[in-house]
Amino acid sequence: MAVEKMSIAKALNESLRKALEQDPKVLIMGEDVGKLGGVFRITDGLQKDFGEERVIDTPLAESGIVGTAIGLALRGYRPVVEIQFDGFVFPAYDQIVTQLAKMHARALGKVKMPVVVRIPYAGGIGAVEHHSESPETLFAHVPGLKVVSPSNASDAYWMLQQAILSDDPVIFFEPKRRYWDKGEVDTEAIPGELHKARVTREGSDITLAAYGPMVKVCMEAAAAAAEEGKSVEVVDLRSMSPIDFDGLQVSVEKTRRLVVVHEAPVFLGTGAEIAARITERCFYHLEAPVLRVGGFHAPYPPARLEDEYLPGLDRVLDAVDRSLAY
Amino acid sequence: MAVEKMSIAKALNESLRKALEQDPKVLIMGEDVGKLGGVFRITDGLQKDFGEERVIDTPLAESGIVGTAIGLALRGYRPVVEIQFDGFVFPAYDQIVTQLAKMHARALGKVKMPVVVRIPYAGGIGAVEHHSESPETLFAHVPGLKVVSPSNASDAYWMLQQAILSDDPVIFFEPKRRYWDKGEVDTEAIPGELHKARVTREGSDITLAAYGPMVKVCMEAAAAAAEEGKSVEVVDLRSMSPIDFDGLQVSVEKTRRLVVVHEAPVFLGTGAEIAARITERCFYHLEAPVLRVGGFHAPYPPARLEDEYLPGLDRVLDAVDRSLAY
Amino acid sequence: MTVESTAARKPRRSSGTKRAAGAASAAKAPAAKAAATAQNAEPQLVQLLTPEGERVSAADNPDAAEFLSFVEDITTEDLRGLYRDMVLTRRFDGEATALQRQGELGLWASLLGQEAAQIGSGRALRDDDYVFPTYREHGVAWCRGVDPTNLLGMFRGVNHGGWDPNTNNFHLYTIVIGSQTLHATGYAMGVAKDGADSAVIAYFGDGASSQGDVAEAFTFSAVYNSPVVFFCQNNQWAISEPTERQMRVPLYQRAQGFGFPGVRVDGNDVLACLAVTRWALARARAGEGPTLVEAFTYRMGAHTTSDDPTKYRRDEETQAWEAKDPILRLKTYLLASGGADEAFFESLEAESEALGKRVREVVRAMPDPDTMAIFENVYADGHALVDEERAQFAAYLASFEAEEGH
Amino acid sequence: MTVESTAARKPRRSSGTKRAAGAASAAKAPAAKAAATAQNAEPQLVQLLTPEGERVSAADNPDAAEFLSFVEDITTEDLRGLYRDMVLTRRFDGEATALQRQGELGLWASLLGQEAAQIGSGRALRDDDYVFPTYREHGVAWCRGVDPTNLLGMFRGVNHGGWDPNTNNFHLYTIVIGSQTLHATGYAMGVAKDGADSAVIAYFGDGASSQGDVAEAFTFSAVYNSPVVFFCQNNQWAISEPTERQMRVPLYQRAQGFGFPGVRVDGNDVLACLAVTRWALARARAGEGPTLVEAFTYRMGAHTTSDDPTKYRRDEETQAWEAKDPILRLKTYLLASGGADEAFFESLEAESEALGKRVREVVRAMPDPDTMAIFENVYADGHALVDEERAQFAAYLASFEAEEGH
Ligand SMILES: Cc1ncc(C[n+]2csc(CCOP(=O)(O)OP(=O)(O)O)c2C)c(N)n1
Ligand SMILES: Cc1ncc(C[n+]2csc(CCOP(=O)(O)OP(=O)(O)O)c2C)c(N)n1
Ligand SMILES: [Mg+2]
Ligand SMILES: [Mg+2]
Repeated sequence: MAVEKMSIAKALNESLRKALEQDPKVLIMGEDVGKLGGVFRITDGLQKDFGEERVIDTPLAESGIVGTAIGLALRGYRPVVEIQFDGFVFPAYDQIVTQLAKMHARALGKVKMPVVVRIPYAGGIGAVEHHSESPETLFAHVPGLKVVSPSNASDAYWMLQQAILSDDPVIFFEPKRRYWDKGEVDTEAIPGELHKARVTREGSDITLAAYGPMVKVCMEAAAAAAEEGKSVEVVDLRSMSPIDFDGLQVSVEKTRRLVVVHEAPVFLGTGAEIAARITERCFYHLEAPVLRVGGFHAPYPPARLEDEYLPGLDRVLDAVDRSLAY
Repeated sequence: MAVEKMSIAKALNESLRKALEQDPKVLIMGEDVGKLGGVFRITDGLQKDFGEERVIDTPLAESGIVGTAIGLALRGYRPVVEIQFDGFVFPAYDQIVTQLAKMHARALGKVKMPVVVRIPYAGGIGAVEHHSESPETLFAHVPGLKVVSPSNASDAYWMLQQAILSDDPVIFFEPKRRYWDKGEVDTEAIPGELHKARVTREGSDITLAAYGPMVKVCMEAAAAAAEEGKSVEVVDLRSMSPIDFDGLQVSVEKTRRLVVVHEAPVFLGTGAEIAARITERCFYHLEAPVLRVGGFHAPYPPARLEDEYLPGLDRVLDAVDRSLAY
Repeated sequence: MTVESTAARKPRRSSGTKRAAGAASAAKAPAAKAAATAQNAEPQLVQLLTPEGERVSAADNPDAAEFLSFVEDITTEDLRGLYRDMVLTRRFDGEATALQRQGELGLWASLLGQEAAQIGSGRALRDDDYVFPTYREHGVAWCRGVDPTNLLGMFRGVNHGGWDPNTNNFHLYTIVIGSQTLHATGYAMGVAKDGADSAVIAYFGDGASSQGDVAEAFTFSAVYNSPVVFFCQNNQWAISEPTERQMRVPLYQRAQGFGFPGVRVDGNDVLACLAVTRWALARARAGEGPTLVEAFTYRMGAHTTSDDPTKYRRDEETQAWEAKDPILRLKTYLLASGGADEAFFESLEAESEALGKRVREVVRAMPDPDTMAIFENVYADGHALVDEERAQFAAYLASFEAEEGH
Repeated sequence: MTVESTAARKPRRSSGTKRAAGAASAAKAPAAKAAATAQNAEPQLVQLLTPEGERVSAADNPDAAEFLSFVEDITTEDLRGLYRDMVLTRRFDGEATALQRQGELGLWASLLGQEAAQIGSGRALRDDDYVFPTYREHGVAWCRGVDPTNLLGMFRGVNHGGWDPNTNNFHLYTIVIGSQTLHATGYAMGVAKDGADSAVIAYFGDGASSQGDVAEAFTFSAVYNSPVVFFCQNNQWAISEPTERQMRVPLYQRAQGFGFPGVRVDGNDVLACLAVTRWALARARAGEGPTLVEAFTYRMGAHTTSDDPTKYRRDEETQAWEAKDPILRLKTYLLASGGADEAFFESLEAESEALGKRVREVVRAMPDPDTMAIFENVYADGHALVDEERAQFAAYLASFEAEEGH
């Protein structure tokens, strides 16, 4: 295969398969990743083909999963860890923040931590509590971690490849409600840089910046705005640590207006940093304050309310209008 | 006693004593809080006077400490938990984020979570790894938690009283390097609101906003700037969740410039949210972008480097100058 | 049916001989036995009613004998009551599964096969005891008097927990695996502080046993000698993972290493579950601290309605467990012993039907919450940011109404 | 001294009979014994050298007999070597304490009293084994060949870990209690995957035993049957908290509930620590999985130089443990048995002096790191934000130089 249309889920599966094939040190670890292939089937078939020594069903203990992955990395392995849902990463938080993120620095560079932590995240699937959260701030704020999130199948495939190849720990957020969205994947293309943003739609009046599940919403909003004669540029940030401020700055200097969209709560969401830094970089260019659309300062609500809670087309367009009104 | 000069450490000790006296449901829990009185002696003498049933040395397990505190709160107690150092709160992070923060909402208001988590935080004491961190973003971003930090003895005394009286979980960050700073405490005064900012020095050219250990640095910077003829207003935010944006806005609308100072890394530090929101609120008032002075995107360095790492007088004054240069 | 009378709340430990009704004075003996049991590599299973529906006598099984005293008071009427509980619980559970298929619920976690473990333990409790469930304790909720339709709110997606925990001393369902064992321990610490003689029970699964929180709960409860029963339903599976992925030796043995007894009970034997839980609760009340009960049972259905167990387990295994069905064996016994007649079963069937109907009706009528509920109960004492966002969002929503009004 | 020869790395498990040098074929027997031991409430202490300096024979103590075979090969010269290790370690430790008082170190965590536990276990290791220490394993570091002055960097505040872990297979000190037990388990999983017959040892304290991470390490290593030895130095205190705040029964018993053996050894008996660790390592190499060793010892000094133990413990307790001093008892034995003469002790004293002098000199000459080191090694592959901040900070610093240059 070279170019093939596939879902994000399938692209991730293929990417893991390729990594397992190419490097015997790559391991998959997590709850139910074996026979079941993970609750989202991202690891489907991998244990069958690569065996229990490489695709490892772990005890139900996230701290244990990440803690042993660190040990395996110290032994020269490259573990790709699956956390079953966003809300279940917290038992592993201590190992991630105090150990995984700091080991390389603590060792003055003498050891590397090539560990990928895959987390299906964000909402929109009608799930019960703890299954719809967007905790990216809680990782992006932590020095030593890298944080990324693909929005489409091609990025899913390539960004996961790059994350696994990285010698740094990467928190890999997968937009679970987009798992079944399809797109073309060129498995022989030379990918762009992992931490660079990409303009996914050009425009001149205002920039929308998003990542993961919200890119699609922003693209739809841009299309809707176009019908009203507004030219909206959409930037897929792709990486939340580092954030490609250079790339974003180019867009904002052109459009002079920016709205950042994410599912995570606005308060101290990644949009806060983007607003602060872009304002500093583009102070004399901005016609309006950077606006943010995101979750409220409230626990992710029960499923029947999530459509209202989640930033949707209307809320994004409302922010576009408010920005343009300045 | 009514007005007395005491250290922040003593004020916290007195405040805990008063809470234990006034409400038999108040409990103190933590590692070494009993006979030792805590590694910083904040609970000194309390077990002796209130017994082992009220001042409880716990097993060495932070998740267990917070998890059992939640259970005690469900039984009607008001636990005040001590985490020994900032860097050791992470094993408890899951219980704090998924349980403590959400229990009230999960129960549709039927249960309350009057738990205070005291954390000696931030640097400047020449300590080894994990003993100097400022993780406030990781709590302030989480809906359901309240986050505060006193900067002086009077606030230490009263804010802790108010935190213990609150029916919500409060993360109470204590500026450990200021523990021995003295100030007057009026134990009979009627305190201001817990989550309101306070102008600690009036000025007209620029506002410095800080909390906890950085208020003192900002006050010194303001004094130094005054000698150069610059009139600096200092706002002690006191609360990181919620942040008193109304209060801060008043100051910024007057001075038209703002620099936020904290020890935590700048990237997604509380300054990011403050910059984003104040810019939105004061877009037409600001003469300069909101600037931020804080930690770097790097693990807290070894002690011999902390003086360079920590925002000090010079770095604050540099930011003041940069802001005024716009 | 009152398997256990609700004793008034009395100061705890004021008398070492105080015992709950029905809890004979043998609390010490089984503890010793349990410890002895825990030392064998081959697990001993406390069983009082065989899969064939025969009651085990002291002569048959000296191990069981020690626990028999805890169900001496159980009358035939009580047995019919336990049977009824199991049947209605299963019916409710089946109804919920059906409602999920019909799109009325987003998800359901079935207890199919675990009725005896839940009803047996649930009926051992006094009203003043406190329960910390996982997300699967529908049978225990039933015993506590929680209206079963209240359980459905979170699975429908209208709330995260639809009952007041303090009304029935039944805490909200906890989804983060293992967390509630610490809450139970803390609650039990509070019970002890209050000098009450209530006990606390924490439910958890075989998978949960791997979580650090559960070990910490064992440590805290052991160190503070807290009146808590750790009740593990070992249903053999944690989603797709068999118990061998969680442990190398039977779980009940773990307790001993923390300094308290552990017992393995036939989790499909409602009588044995009742007896063993009563014993464990009696220990708690008597100030003897925590106990671990491992109810050896089986998850007959999928993990949840989202799960497909054919991916990871063999039909034969499930079929083998069908022969150990908890309801069937009690029915066999009741029929053989003349403890119940056809009329009983028929009227129970009618009661089941009525319950099913009510559940359907209540669920279908369950309204979606008001949008602004997003902002409710985030804080008890309010929060400026929530107020600000609530007002902004209300204004935003109103702007559409205004437009539509045009 | 080579207590244990360094075997070449060989594929693991290729032969069930493969044993490390000095590890007799009795690996199985003590395991059974340990399990049996674990069942007694009264802990059995494996002791091969009494506090009075007498060697325990198989006749004296059948329990100890099983472990004696693991030190059959130990010569008098080896014993002198162990003695030397302990003396030099103590001297280094004392020197570090003094340096802290002089302001050269910010903090020091003394191992005083724990020399036998550390040297005994440390000398049981092969070069290809891997060690995961806490922050107090200065004696183990010594055995691994880590230059002791390297340990001082983090306590002086010039780094967070001053050695390359892979040079001596000695991981960095870990301060967050219990975390390293999981790293050790993961590392051991990797060793097994590689088919190597190396083993891994994880050190931790009595306080650490309460952390969930340690329980998870037990679970993972049991489930994957990983070649890891959990070596707990139970020094009776976790800062101010006695072991009763952490556990209700002796810790070594905990292992059994996770499905592997646990043994309590006299932690002040270097020979017993050597034997028991060798036994546990042999189990690991033979594919028998994890073992818990509880070395029963005592923290003679303060928790760290910041601590004041008079606030919480009685002098009498400390004095009682002085009588069990690990160094003294070996000296008594060496003297009584003619294993060492005055010349040996004198030359060792001179060696100690030299070590102390070198440590002082190296520490005092230890330079502060360059300011820009703040930005080094945050990432292996770089990070745009770090680059940006580094450049900004450099420019900021340069602005002063520019001004000063004026
Ligand atoms: C901390 C955490 N990790 C993962 C999950 C996802 N999850 C939900 S149920 C489950 C299996 C639980 O197994 P067990 O404890 O045996 O209980 P059972 O479902 O069999 O009743 C898992 C992995 C979770 N809810 N919480
Ligand atoms: C997670 C965590 N919590 C708290 C601390 C603070 N602390 C450092 S050492 C210590 C006591 C450790 O006791 P133990 O495990 O017995 O080891 P010892 O110091 O006796 O060698 C504590 C509480 C820490 N380092 N990490
Ligand atoms: Mg299960
Ligand atoms: Mg200790």
